[in-house]
Amino acid sequence: MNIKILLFGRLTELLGQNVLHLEDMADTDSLSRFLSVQYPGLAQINYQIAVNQEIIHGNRLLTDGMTVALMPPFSGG
Amino acid sequence: MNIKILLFGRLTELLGQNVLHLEDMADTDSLSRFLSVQYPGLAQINYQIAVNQEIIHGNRLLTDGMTVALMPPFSGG
Amino acid sequence: MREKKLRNIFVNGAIPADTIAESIRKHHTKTDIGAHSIFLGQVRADEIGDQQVAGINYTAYEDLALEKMYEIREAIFAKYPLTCMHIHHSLGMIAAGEICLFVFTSSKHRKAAMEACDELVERIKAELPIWGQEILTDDSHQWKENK
Amino acid sequence: MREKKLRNIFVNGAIPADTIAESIRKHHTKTDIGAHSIFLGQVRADEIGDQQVAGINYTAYEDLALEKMYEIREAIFAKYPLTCMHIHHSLGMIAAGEICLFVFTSSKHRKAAMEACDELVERIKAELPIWGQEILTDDSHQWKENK
Repeated sequence: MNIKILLFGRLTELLGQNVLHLEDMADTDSLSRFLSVQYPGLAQINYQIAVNQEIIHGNRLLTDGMTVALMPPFSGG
Repeated sequence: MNIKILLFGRLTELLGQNVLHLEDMADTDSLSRFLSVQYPGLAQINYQIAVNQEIIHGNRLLTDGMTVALMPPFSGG
Repeated sequence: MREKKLRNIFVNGAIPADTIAESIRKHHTKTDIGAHSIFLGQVRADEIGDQQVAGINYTAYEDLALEKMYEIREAIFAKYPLTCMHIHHSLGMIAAGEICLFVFTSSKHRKAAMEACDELVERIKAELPIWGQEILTDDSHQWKENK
Repeated sequence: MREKKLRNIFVNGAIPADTIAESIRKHHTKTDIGAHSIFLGQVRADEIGDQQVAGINYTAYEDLALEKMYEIREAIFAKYPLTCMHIHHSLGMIAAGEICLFVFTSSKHRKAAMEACDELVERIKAELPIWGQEILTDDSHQWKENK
């Protein structure tokens, strides 16, 4: 099982990369918890999550090959 | 006594000219009445009046050298 | 007392796209601007019976229009925190598809530029002594009326 | 079923004034248009402490942004009687004074173009996954936040 994590904005700085690959993440809540432990600064940052290019609200089950994006507040325009 | 009358929009067509010079017009009401008799179509046209580049409401006394503009509804833009 | 400076807003003929580009380009040095709002009026080829509007011939009471525009400009600058305001209106014959009105406002944040631009367009149409004569494809004409 | 066509809104670098002029010029043949409304976002040289913003480096989640823009475009066309809608957003480094957002709406009568343009700008800023990193004059940076 492989989950691709896309990082944007200030999260690329905090995590030091644009893309992560993780294995054995059951759902998006587990993913968030896992990353908060690895990167303590993450808990202070408000971010939305998209799974396969769709913004989700609440928890979402993950399966092999899914792409998860972690998106801090937008600042386009 | 000479009063200069500026005509605009459809009034230039109705009166067949852009400028009129009239003598002995005591006030703008007299001017309007005089022109309505001369140009019967004028009564059907709604117009504002400016005296010396200021839009007036109601009657205004006229004195030598004044410029009166007769302005049908604006349609700029 | 501040001198009352009337600015000419009238241009003969249509407003070229290049004039608009040039006006935008001039604002690149004004780095306190964050937002520009632009309104362009374009002459429509409306169907009138079995004819079409080929163009609009604009005339104005220019002296009074510039006095009135001065008042409007002052009121809008007093009401909104604008950096810049530019207004151009065509006179003479403007063919269908061409630009006859160019309103350009700039401000630090977007709301001021947008609201000022909208209000300017409304006031220009309602308050400036300008008349449009619609010239039809058979060379007849009718006087335009603003809704 | 109608094909869902995603249009690219992203351009690399600043949006030149000439691109805006060219876009305006292309609409001269659309003689059912009476009004164009344009919004331009320009990068401000804000003061940050004793530094200034030299420019903004924009990145985006492009795939999701184009999906979202498709939704917004459909919603705006459904809500307002528009003739045309064009959106361009910069990616990469945009210097202070340059244009990073170009929103262009056209309609028969002015209200639709103006209101649609305003709503588009609001939705683009709130809903598109785009991030601006403000680069300061000492080469430090901070992440832009939309108000």
